[in-house]
Amino acid sequence: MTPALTTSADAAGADARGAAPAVRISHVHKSFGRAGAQTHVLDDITLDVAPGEFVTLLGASGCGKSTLLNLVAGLDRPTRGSIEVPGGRPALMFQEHALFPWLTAGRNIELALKLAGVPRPERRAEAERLLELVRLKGSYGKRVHELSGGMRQRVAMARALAQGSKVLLMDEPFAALDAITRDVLHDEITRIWAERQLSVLFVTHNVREAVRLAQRVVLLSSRPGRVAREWRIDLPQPRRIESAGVADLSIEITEELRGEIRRHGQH
Amino acid sequence: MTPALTTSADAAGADARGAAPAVRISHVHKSFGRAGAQTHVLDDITLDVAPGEFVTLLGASGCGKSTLLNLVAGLDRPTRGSIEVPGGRPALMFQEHALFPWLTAGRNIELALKLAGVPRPERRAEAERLLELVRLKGSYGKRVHELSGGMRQRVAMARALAQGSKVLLMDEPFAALDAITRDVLHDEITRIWAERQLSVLFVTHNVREAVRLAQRVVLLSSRPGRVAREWRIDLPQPRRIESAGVADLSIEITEELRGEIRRHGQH
Amino acid sequence: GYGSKAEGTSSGDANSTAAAGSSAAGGKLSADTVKIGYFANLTHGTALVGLQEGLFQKELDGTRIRTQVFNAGPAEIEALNAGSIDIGWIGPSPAINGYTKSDGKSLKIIGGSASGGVKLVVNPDRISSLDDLRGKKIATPQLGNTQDVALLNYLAGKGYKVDASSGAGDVSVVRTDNKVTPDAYKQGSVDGAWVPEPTASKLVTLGAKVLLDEKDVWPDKKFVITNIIVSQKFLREHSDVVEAVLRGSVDTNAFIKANPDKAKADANEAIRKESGNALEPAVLDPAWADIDFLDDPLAGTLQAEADHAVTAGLLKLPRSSSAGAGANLNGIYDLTLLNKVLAAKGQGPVADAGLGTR
Amino acid sequence: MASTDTTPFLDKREAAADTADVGAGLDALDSVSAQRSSLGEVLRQKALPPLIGVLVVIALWQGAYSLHLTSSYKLPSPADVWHSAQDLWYQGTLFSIIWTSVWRGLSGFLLAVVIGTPIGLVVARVRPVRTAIGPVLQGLQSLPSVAWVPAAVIWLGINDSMMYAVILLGAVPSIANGLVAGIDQVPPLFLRAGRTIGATGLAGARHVLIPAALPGYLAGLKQGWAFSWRSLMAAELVASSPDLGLGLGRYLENQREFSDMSGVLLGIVLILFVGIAIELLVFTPVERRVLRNRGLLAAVK
Amino acid sequence: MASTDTTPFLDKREAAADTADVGAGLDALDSVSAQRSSLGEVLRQKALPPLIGVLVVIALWQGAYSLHLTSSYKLPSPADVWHSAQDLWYQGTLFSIIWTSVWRGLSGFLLAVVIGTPIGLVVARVRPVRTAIGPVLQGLQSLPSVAWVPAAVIWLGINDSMMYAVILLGAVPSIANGLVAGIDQVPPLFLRAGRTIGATGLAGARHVLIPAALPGYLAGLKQGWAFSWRSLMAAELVASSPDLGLGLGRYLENQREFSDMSGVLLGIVLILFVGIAIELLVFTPVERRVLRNRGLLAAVK
Ligand SMILES: Nc1ncnc2c1ncn2[C@@H]1O[C@H](COP(=O)(O)OP(=O)(O)OP(=O)(O)O)[C@@H](O)[C@H]1O
Ligand SMILES: Nc1ncnc2c1ncn2[C@@H]1O[C@H](COP(=O)(O)OP(=O)(O)OP(=O)(O)O)[C@@H](O)[C@H]1O
Ligand SMILES: [Mg+2]
Ligand SMILES: [Mg+2]
Repeated sequence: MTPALTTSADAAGADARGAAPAVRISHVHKSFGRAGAQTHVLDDITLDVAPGEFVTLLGASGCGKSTLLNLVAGLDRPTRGSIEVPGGRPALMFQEHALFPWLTAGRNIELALKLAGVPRPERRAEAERLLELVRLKGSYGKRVHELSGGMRQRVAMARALAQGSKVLLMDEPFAALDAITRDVLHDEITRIWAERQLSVLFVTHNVREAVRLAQRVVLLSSRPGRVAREWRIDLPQPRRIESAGVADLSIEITEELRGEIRRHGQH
Repeated sequence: MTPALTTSADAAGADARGAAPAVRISHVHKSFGRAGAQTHVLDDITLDVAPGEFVTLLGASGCGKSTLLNLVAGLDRPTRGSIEVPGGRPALMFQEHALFPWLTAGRNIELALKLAGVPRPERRAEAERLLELVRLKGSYGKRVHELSGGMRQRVAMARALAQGSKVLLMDEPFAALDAITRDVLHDEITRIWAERQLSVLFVTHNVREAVRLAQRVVLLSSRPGRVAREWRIDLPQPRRIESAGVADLSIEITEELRGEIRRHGQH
Repeated sequence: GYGSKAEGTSSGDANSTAAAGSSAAGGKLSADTVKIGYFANLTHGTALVGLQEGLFQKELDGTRIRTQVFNAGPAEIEALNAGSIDIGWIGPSPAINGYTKSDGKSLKIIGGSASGGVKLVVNPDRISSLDDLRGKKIATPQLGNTQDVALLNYLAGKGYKVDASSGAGDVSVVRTDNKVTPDAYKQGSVDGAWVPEPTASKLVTLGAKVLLDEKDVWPDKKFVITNIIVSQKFLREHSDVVEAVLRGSVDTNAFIKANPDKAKADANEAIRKESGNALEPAVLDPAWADIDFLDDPLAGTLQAEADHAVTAGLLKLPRSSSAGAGANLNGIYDLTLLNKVLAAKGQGPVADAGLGTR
Repeated sequence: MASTDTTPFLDKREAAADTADVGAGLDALDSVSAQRSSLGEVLRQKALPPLIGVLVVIALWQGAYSLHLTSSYKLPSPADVWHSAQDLWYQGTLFSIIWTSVWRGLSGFLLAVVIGTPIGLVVARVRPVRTAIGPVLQGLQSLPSVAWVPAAVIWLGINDSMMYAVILLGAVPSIANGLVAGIDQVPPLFLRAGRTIGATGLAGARHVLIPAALPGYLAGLKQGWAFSWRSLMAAELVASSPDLGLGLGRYLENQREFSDMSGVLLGIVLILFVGIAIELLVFTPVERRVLRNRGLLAAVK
Repeated sequence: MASTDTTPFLDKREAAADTADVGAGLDALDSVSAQRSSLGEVLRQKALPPLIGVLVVIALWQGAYSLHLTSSYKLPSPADVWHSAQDLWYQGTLFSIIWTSVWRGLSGFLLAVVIGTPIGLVVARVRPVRTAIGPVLQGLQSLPSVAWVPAAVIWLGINDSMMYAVILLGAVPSIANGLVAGIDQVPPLFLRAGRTIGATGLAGARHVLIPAALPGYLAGLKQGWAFSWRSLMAAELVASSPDLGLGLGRYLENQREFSDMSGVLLGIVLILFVGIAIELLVFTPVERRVLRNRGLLAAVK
């Protein structure tokens, strides 16, 4: 165990000891639709993210992960329960890239920088730096429709990072990336997380990715979404996605996920 | 080796022996942008898909996979070279779901059925069947914005299947799915492919998925995209994504991909 | 080249401004400017000729004239109510409406300007005599305007039944804008028209025939077609200016009588300046000849017209004065200034038919 | 920190960031994701605001009148206008006046839709046609209807076909332009998706192009209705004939001719009333359905 | 099978599937993804079609005239109209007539944009305001400008402010409605993305809402311009005064009064010409830029 890991593992238990968590989700329910035909999507979710903690969310397709992230970002209100983000507006990277098509890749990032209060002269350089970080050096002037799917995801990630927020919510950020690019970005995100002491809530379908990155993996069940199980990952960072430790835990979690899905029936 | 595999392996070599391939891509070049500032995306791609063959395309993010699929689907014209699809309009499943937001999930599928000439009375039942196939029984009446990311992908897949085309082009169809759902759909797509004798050109970033599904894996290099290497997969179907055979070949291919990316430099 | 046929000193307003500048040294009346409204139309000949000849400016001395040209009575009344004009030449119908609808507060008729100039012209192929009107379509300029009321009254006198508000009946009364009437006539949508000049003469050039001159249905062959009105506020505050304008008007009418051809040319020139086109002689000559320019407002005919309108149900009495029968136009005239001017010229006074200032 | 959601935190920061009140107001309303509500609630939310709007206008008007801001013949009181309306009511002409115009306007509008839609489709999708007649369409749109009236009368006479010609010349370009604008905004992804599933040619127009362009097309239709209605008013001003009946535009002009300001105001109010009624009865429901079905209504809430 | 692309295959099937020729035409044009082209090419593609359009219209017109389809006072020849234009040219009033109207129209339009934009923003985003005045805006839009003229004249007199009042009453609702329609079509994802990066309140309007709604807003602006121009023409009809100058609407009306058909046609042609010139010089380039930047132009090609 590295010292860093110990610290954040402590932080993860912070709420029990009274320190303020970075994100506090308590007894959150969420349903959609009108009174008669409601879909209950989230059911009594209670989950804290400690300051500086990296939490990954796993769950079957349609179990409510994106919904939960939207709630935390304040884009929607829980039907019941409360969500607190004391550190201010979290940065959210959407599952769909959500880049503004009327701006170039670089300008999308600069807009986030501007709204985060970065003074004008620094913005351009900072945007270029962020683009290089996501391996898109030279794509500053490209329009959104000129980018490939994976490139859009990476620009969106750069934009999320540009906000300089302490809390980072990411919804399947690496789904459209090839293995190699993804590995590189895993390293980058781990580095940035440690450097900036970010609190991260990260949704993915890739169980190995979840284990590779997280200090804690949370598995949601489906219909309605509940916290099914949590794992604290004590493997030392930097980890490798192919390493045996990651693989073993991944198999365990996948089994659990399979069990969850089986339990909740098909549709 | 199963008999089916042998057949399609034969078919894969069909062009050499004069039989018509399902898709013939010969010496295709594609560049974007105006005369001065062109980006060369594809460079002299030659690739055939034999009737009944399942080919997966791998390559770094932004290497031109989606561009190639668009060309085959006839949505864009190659700058040079020719593409032939003698069997008629291929079904294309886009990287972005591309469902029509003014129709429900079920109606999206029914529209494809209608345009494929399925008579009205059968459409509804057929649409329900396809939805069940992608594990979305009961989502017939949902609007696109009411579906989760993974659900949209699955509806889009159902829509592509509804076209009843002999040639199926799929662009990262399972990127937003959890491991378990994806495994189920792997089985389904393999079954349908065998049943309907489809010719499939399938883009993915998941190397294991590529090996799990394909008879042939094609690796594209980046900038410009060229066919870097091909693998014929002779493992018997049905395969399991966790199986050792798949894992071994995946590691080999990943290494090659890594090499490709290294060779072509960063941006 | 561009502008090679532009006029030397350009338009009349520039003229009048220049004139005002040069005579600014002279004695001034109580107002710096007087805003005069009229139509670029032959029935407003007094205003056209008087302005063209500078006869108003002469009387007004240092007071500047600003002109405003309208093409419809209601707009002119609205402008008068808004204070955009002070004095205007206008037909009897809008004057009556403006007066009654404001409960007698907005305007006064201070003089007459023209009589006559209205004819019933018809398509000779379809109507050959006054007895052929049944079932035909006759155009008038506007529901409830002077010509419309006159036609309805005439038809009623001949025993035809026509519903005044819709125009349906033994004779169809089609209300069309004067500008469109020739088009409608050419197209065959109307068989005749009871219209003022120059539309009547215009229709004649298109092959129509004059069936009746409205003069013939009036005693003395006279009826008012144009009045001079003033906003009551302006009349109160600047009666000297109003008087000067009236002097100009009387002079102009005298000038027209003395030099009919010069006056006709002046009027046509004024129309050309205002709208860019002059009337062709075929329209101008008969039209001009049919209009009498006189100072007498022919108050009796105004009352008669109003009564016809009330009979036809096209004029309602203002709510406040709906006491008696007949149109109550009491106080619409204020002819004191006109009579003063006429007296100064040694002419007899004109009558207000009992409709003078109370 | 016992808030039930995150908004308070956000709001504080936002308010600090840009102090404009309007902004804050806009924003506060952004974040409300209203729940579906009961009938009483719906009535209160939908019927009350317009009613209040109307009452406020009438109150201001009455106030201006009572304070004698100007003479009563320039600004009659609401009661005067009401009396004018009563007169029409007792004469039994109120509905026939409204109906004459509404019927003509609506049928002209529908005709314009039938003609304008294919024109819009072709202009939007066929490049040479677009360069050739796109600007002409826009030019036609900015040509006042009255300009057509003499030509229409000469060619068609004073009758209903003249009125329809003027309506069509006003509304068709507007509807076509609206459709063009709507189509221009369709994400190409939908068109490509349509083509791959075989929606090409007319099937493509029907199943993909028009539904995808629907929100913009609807906006065009609304403007087209406005143009139809306005053109009709212009046409009615020019001529009235027993065959044509008395419409609203004619009524307004007659009142104007009589310098009857309360009649003029009644005419304005009636025309406004018809415009608003058509909006509320025809366009608003269609629009809400279209937007809700596409999940775009969130933006309005 | 030596084709350079897949289109021939597809076309055959499509043609079989729906036999409509228009459809096939639409479709064939769908699939052409034109390459950027040289200046000569551009001129040929952009300048030629409108020119041909104009020439065809003139040829038809001359043909109708020469065949004596109708009497020449109903339909003057193009040459007659040309002579009228020459008259204006030699009198040196041509440009001043056009300029008087264009200047007034443009400045009124800009004012309308400045006023209409915030109204549109608020109506689109604030629910109660929308229910309260949304329908009123639409109603106002369908109120013919001429209806305002009496009121505007009485309140403001005959001067430029009356003209501007009439223009604003015509154009502001149209622009506001265009913006509302544009905003309604903005995918909520963009708004949410904007909010998460901190673009809320006015910053949100400026950086997200307006740019996202731009294509629809532009369509609204085009319609707003049409309304401005038409309202101006209506206002010019009412009265002329040396202070107001002679504008196109007035010119047209004067020609009408004289039943001078070639003058009327010249007026129509000039008004059309201005409409088209504004479209080509102002809106088309802006629109193309906006669409191209968003990758929407593919739809047009
Ligand atoms: N606006 C909405 N209206 C109705 N139902 C909705 C809405 N948004 C989401 N849902 C439903 O909520 C459930 C959860 O959706 P969500 O997008 O949160 O899933 P997810 O866990 O992110 O799935 P995925 O991994 O596929 O992205 C789904 O069943 C979806 O149908
Ligand atoms: N319309 C366009 N204009 C300019 N460049 C384009 C356009 N479309 C694609 N490109 C460029 O072509 C390259 C290949 O894009 P493509 O979408 O085919 O990649 P991809 O292999 O599908 O990547 P990913 O796996 O990230 O989806 C990218 O560099 C992209 O920037
Ligand atoms: Mg999701
Ligand atoms: Mg791609």
